[in-house]
Amino acid sequence: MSLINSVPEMVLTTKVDQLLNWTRKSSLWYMLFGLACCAIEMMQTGGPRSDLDRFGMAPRATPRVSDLMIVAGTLTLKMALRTKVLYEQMPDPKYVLSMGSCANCGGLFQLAYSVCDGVDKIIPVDVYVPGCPPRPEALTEGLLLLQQKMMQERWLVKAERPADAA
Amino acid sequence: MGYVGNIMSTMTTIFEGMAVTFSHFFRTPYTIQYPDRMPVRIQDTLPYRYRGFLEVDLEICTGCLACERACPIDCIYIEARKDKETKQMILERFDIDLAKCMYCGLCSEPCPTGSIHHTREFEGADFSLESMVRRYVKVPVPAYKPKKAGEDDPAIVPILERGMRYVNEFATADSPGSKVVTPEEVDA
Amino acid sequence: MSVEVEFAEGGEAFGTEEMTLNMGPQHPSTHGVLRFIVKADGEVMRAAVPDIGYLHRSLEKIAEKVGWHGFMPYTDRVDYVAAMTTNQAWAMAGEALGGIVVPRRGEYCRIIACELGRICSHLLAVGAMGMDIGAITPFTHAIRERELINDLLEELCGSRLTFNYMRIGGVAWDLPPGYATKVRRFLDHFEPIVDEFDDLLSHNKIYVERLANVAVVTREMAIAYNLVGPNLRASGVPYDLRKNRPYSVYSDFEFDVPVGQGFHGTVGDCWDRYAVRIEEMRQSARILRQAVEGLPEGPVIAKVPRNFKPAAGEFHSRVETARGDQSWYVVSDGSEYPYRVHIRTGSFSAMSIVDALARGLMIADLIAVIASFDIVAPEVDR
Amino acid sequence: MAPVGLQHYLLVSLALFCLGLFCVLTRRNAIGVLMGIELILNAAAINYVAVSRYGAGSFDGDVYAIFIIMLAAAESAIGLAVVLGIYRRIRGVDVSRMTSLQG
Amino acid sequence: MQAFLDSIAAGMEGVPHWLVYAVGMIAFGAIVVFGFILPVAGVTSWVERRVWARIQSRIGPNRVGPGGFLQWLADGLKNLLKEDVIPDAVDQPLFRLAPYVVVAGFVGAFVALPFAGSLIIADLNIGILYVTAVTSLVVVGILMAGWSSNNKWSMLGGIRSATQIICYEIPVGLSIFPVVLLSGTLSMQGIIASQGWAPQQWHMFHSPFLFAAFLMFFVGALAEGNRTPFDLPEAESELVAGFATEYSGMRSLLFFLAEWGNLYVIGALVTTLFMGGWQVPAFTGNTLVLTAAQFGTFFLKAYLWVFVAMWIRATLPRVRIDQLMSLCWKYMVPIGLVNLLGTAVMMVLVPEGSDVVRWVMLALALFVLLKFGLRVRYHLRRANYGRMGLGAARA
Amino acid sequence: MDAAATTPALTPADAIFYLVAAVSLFGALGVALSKHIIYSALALMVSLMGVAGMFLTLSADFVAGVQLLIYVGGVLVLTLFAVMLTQGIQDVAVSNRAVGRLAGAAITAAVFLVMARAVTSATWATAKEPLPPVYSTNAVGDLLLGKYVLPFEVASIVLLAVLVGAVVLTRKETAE
Amino acid sequence: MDIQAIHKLLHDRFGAAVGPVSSARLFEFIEVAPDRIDEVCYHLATEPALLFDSLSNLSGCDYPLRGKIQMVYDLYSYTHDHSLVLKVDADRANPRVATVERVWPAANWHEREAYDLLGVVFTGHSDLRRILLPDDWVGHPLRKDYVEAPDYHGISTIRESVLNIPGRN
Amino acid sequence: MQFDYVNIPIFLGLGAFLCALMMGLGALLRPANPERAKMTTYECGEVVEGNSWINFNIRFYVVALVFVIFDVEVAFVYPVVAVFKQWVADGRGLFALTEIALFIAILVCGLVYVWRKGDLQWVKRVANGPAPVAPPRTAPGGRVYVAD
Ligand code: SF4
Ligand code: SF4
Ligand code: SF4
Repeated sequence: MSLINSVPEMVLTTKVDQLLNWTRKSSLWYMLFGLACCAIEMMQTGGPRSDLDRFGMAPRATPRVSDLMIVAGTLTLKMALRTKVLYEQMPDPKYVLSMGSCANCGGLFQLAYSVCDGVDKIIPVDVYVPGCPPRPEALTEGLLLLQQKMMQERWLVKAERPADAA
Repeated sequence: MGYVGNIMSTMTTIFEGMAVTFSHFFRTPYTIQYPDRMPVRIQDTLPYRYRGFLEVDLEICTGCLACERACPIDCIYIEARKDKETKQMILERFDIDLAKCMYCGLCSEPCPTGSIHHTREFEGADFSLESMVRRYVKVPVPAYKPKKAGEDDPAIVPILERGMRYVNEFATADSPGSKVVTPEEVDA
Repeated sequence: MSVEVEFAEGGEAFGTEEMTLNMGPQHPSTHGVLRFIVKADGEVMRAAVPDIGYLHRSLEKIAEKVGWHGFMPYTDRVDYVAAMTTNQAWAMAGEALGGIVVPRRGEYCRIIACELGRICSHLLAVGAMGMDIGAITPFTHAIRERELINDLLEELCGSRLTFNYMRIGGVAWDLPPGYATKVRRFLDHFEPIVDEFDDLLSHNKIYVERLANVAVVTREMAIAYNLVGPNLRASGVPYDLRKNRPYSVYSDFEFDVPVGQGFHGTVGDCWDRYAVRIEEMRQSARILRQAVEGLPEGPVIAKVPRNFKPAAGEFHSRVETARGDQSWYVVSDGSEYPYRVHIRTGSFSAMSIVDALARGLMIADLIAVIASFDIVAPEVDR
Repeated sequence: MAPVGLQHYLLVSLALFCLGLFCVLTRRNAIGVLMGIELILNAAAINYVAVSRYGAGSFDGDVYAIFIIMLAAAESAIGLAVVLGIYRRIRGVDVSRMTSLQG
Repeated sequence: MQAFLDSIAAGMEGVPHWLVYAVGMIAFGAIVVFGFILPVAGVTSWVERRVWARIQSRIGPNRVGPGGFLQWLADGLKNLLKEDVIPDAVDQPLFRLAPYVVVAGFVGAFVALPFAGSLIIADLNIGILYVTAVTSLVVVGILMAGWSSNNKWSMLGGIRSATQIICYEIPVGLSIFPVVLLSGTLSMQGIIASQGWAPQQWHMFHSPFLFAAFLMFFVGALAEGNRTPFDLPEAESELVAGFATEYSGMRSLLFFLAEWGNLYVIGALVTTLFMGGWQVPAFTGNTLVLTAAQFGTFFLKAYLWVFVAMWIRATLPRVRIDQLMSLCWKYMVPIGLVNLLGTAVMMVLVPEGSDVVRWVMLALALFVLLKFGLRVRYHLRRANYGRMGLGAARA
Repeated sequence: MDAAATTPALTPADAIFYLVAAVSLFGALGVALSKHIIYSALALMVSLMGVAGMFLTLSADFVAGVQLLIYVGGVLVLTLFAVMLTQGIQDVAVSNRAVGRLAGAAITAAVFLVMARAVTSATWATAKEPLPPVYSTNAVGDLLLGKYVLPFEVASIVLLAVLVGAVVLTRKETAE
Repeated sequence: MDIQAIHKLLHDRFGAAVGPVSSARLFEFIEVAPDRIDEVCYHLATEPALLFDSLSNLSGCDYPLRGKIQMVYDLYSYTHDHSLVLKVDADRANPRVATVERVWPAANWHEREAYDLLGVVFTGHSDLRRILLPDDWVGHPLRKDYVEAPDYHGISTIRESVLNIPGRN
Repeated sequence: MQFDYVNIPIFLGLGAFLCALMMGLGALLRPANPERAKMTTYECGEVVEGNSWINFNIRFYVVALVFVIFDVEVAFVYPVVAVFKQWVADGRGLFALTEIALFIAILVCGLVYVWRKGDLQWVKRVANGPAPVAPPRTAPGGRVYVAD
């Protein structure tokens, strides 16, 4: 018995939705999913200089407890299949942030025979962050953008999740 | 190391380590509170050579396609045609795919006027890839033609100066190494 | 089956079944996307078979498509932890084939950049090692210091990670004003930090217990498996390209080649590999100081045509990267595209030894072994 | 209903004992049997304590109970060791094949 | 608390006493569980992240609520809203049941934990024995979780964790004995009462044996709580998330709740056994003020150890399982036995304990603290990146 | 709580007794009947805690504590280890089980009836009221050091024997 | 010991299997017959005077015009601090080279890589599987005539440029 | 006294209730769309090989065994140490001390025994063992050609 998307639009429900979104966005746990060079920048983003922990974003080891998959790096065809599995093992609501040219569209490795150009071929992507690699601040900006997006979502109210790319 | 020796060394080394970590409570945290809680915009703290997003000053683009050729992965696309009567280069398209670009700077190196150059801008996250294609030519514009006597158009001069300064940053075989301050010199 | 009895008391005899664990490709510990198929009996590993190629980006093929200058940015991605040295390897190949002489100042710029990169890489290595052993703080401290180096390199070449700083014939940018002073200031700050690392982590009893005498690589084994760089030196072989066959201008500089002493255990154990890296950071600092002191004047890049066509020929270009002797086999057919590029990296050979080492160790040790070899996925897969 | 007295305790412990017995009789695998035995021992312990409370009014029962618990622990330790040993040999714990204990 | 309820019951005519008692007990219990355990566990998680952050020269959660204080609330709610994945391969009933057992086990410990002189749910005669016994529920829960997940990481993690907890029950028990010897009772309040408010009256400083026992107890308790350097079950670098690997959303958070709450239990036990508990000098006759003061004292003392646990976790690497075992059996158990006998002998020789020893011990402790301070100063002097500050290389 | 205060119908103390008795019997039933060995192990836990409760109602709190400590914390965990570490230990296909369920039930029922008869008919020295709640730990301690000092020491020897024996058993298995 | 001397030693021992010392402009090398390479390497590795104890690089290169796939062995001796380059020409249609895995364990993975990317079969190799590419991959990418498969497990390997450039890549 | 102990079940109950409450609240608000893929077992993105309910290494069990024995010992010592103070006060401390000492001594024998026999060792060889060596050079010959 769940209230999701089953309550008529009301001031109250809107408020509740905002609360839910607020909690979701304020504790965004991302899965450790460094693939290539961008992974280094992802680490540095978690590191002291630009500290993701400030926003309550913490790295998690397993997909089971993570809300966000930061695809940081080159997605080879060999890896792509695993990536799909991992994404599917994340519990809803889940988001994907594509970091760096490789993850966006293959970038400089579009010339390669073994690289899956673009993670969006495998799984729905919520936010793209350009750069090669995006510097930590750029990644932070992308995450903040994702937070904005999350704030738009409706849960209780009868409405489609904008995030429902799947 | 004996039984007691083990215990002692464990104690002492852990003691030392704890001292190190504890001392960090008295050191200022290293975090830059991007984006909102910063004294200055981070872009302004970046070095001049920082290879952020590409930018093109159409005013001084000669349409020589050197950049397009230099790019290893074809993420620049330029359409320029020669106007029959005016013998004038017309730039009709100048697109750069920032989602594909690898920010290597190979394109801005050969640019004669420094029209195409890296900015210190890096905030471009978005929900779609299409929005990351920068299309600089809105309406076809005539390409820039360098003048023998040097530039005089007051509207162009500052842009060209900026461009040339950017180009001059790149080291060339004949650029003297004396640009560098010698070790003895203290930096300002 | 004698092995079982030798390893785990009462493995086979007690009808213990082996448990097949997939460590990776997505696994917090494995640096990048490595995968180990671990056959474990309880906590003890019977085998840990590496399965690589999850980051195979076909760089060698791309080189044949993008041309001599165009491949330079790709070399950054071969070893993204310390990209400068890979830049240099490629540049040296081009110069050797094209018969180009790099100006002296250019060489100095390269060395400054490379040694900064080396420190950068070793920092990550030791930090990650602490992380894998369970100490979370050293890693972040290492990251913190990396940030400073990143700033330096960023100012030098405009990028934090994928530098694309070098060009065939020299470097793309001269040192910016006041750089020497900044480097010196950084070193003054950095060298004590290394000592702090020692106090915080290196000699910590638990840490030592975890690493000393674990996964000992004898001199012979290291050579047979062609381990290179710090991993080789940790096994007591004082071989460093910068000393033994000096390229660039390394012959100008005073520095020692640290080798494994077996300080806490046996020569060639994990702790030695760690300690060698710590010491190498100090040595790099020494080199840097000398380099910024004796910086010659003059141009930093030689004249190289934009469409560069070296004469046909082959060359083995070898540089000492942070992960050791990296050997590039480059074939030119006189066209503006390289005919063939093959990269043999340190991580590749290090990875191939893991299986032989892991038998009989515990699962926790596997992590230590990977970390101690400082394996970086793209170097293995390329 | 009469206030709870000694008999209630005895009945409960008896019930426990019987359930344990049932276990021992019908369980197919030795570990189940061991559990049954533990139930029985518990019943005994309850008896001791109850009797010494209501009867002698002393604490000797507690001591006995503790000794019983001690014995139960020992018994299960040894028992399990044996069971494991056998299982590892004949891939299955089954009292009806205990004969393989000799040999 | 009984007295309090007695008075109420006496006041209420007509209402059967047992009803009053039942309601009263449940009410008190609810207050403790929801008014104390939940917030403390939650806030602990936030404090922990802040402490780590500072040690790692970061800032830590500071955006959610004032100074990030509400971070724990956000985390909790978020996990409440997470989908609850129960994989196909698992053994459903056990998988669902495991968190309940673990949380129940750890909440149960609070029955015997004192908060202040007159604030304790129930001063059980076997208080300390009970607390050590009830943790075994946690073991069972963890085993259930690890086994039922039918995942190799969970299995390894569960078994590791269980082995570790049970093994360290022995040293912990052994290091409790000297205290029991001194106070001649198992009841928490009794133990506290047998010490004084002044440091030299604490059991900790009674004799070298007691001090060793104190260290051992703390270490052992860390191991029982699966804390660094003994956090093998959640060794992220080896076993992905230990026995909780397959647990998602709220269920996994419940395990963490138990872990964080457990920290406080550890602190409270150390305080009770070795640091004079809630004892304060009777500076006022007002019972209310006095109780408040006692509560404050106890909480601060307990939280000091929570802090130390976080600090240790940020400092130390993780031991290997065989080292864990040999540490337990080859170092702590023998030393524990020696402590026990030594204390007993000392009691036979000097039944009242000697003040000289107490003062010497106290002095030694202070000296170690001083030394520590000097080392900290040394490290600060030697390398302080604060001098480099932002963009040192940018200048 | 004194029984006088409330109606003779069911004093709280009695209620508690029935409760714990129910719990322990329920658990025991689970042990006897549940299919999977792990479930019976957990049922055993419930039952053991119920028994501990009964010890409490008998104001033998120390015994209850020990019950919790050793049984739940020790024996049960040991059993769980054995079951979890050796899979398939419970589902062994054997034809001839010791006794059929029905037979077993019959025998048990018979035993129960006979003994229950005995219990109920016999007159027990229930004249004495249960002792006032006292501090049972110390009492037990005194007994162990005084009256039962010999068994106390013997116990340690037994433990020693068990330890060595069990370890040797397991090692014998491993050695072969 | 310089390459001439080494060549002499080898030639005396293996005769025709060892070609002359030829030059690749920047270094000189000795050519060896593909089916004798293992013996030659074994000799090089064990002969006290030579003692090439490490195989520092093993590369391969495809020459479709010459119909050859060339393996390049870069040897180094830590004991004598001298190095040597051997080359082996394998027939492109059916490239078979004897394995040197039992001489230098390091060769194991190098040969697997060469097999994976170039399709050179190393006879006698203990487990000759693909190493970098997934096992179900088709073709050997580093061959000059390799054509990319349009898709892999339903993932298309082509991505049209967002620049929708008419008539270009 | 029973009053005190009644709190224990109440607290256990409350603990369980806490979980139930959380899960219940969650059930109202959380999305639930189970897909087959989501319900697969996590193994670093790989397809799971084999069941994890297998015959585990006995080593863990042996440790648990030793534990149980010492657990019993602890249980025995508790009451004795509890009264020790009293006995000392009554001047019978020496006797009690001897008893305890004897009890412990006997068990220490057990500890020493298992220690010496290496049952507390986790594995016989984890470190300090002979370092692994590279496979010996074998002269070529006896060619095995792989089929293609
Ligand atoms: S986007 Fe650039 S930096 Fe990131 S992984 Fe790809 S190549 Fe590396
Ligand atoms: S920066 Fe590099 S990739 Fe980007 S457009 Fe310029 S040349 Fe192309
Ligand atoms: S940007 Fe520069 S290089 Fe590109 S076309 Fe214009 S002038 Fe030529």
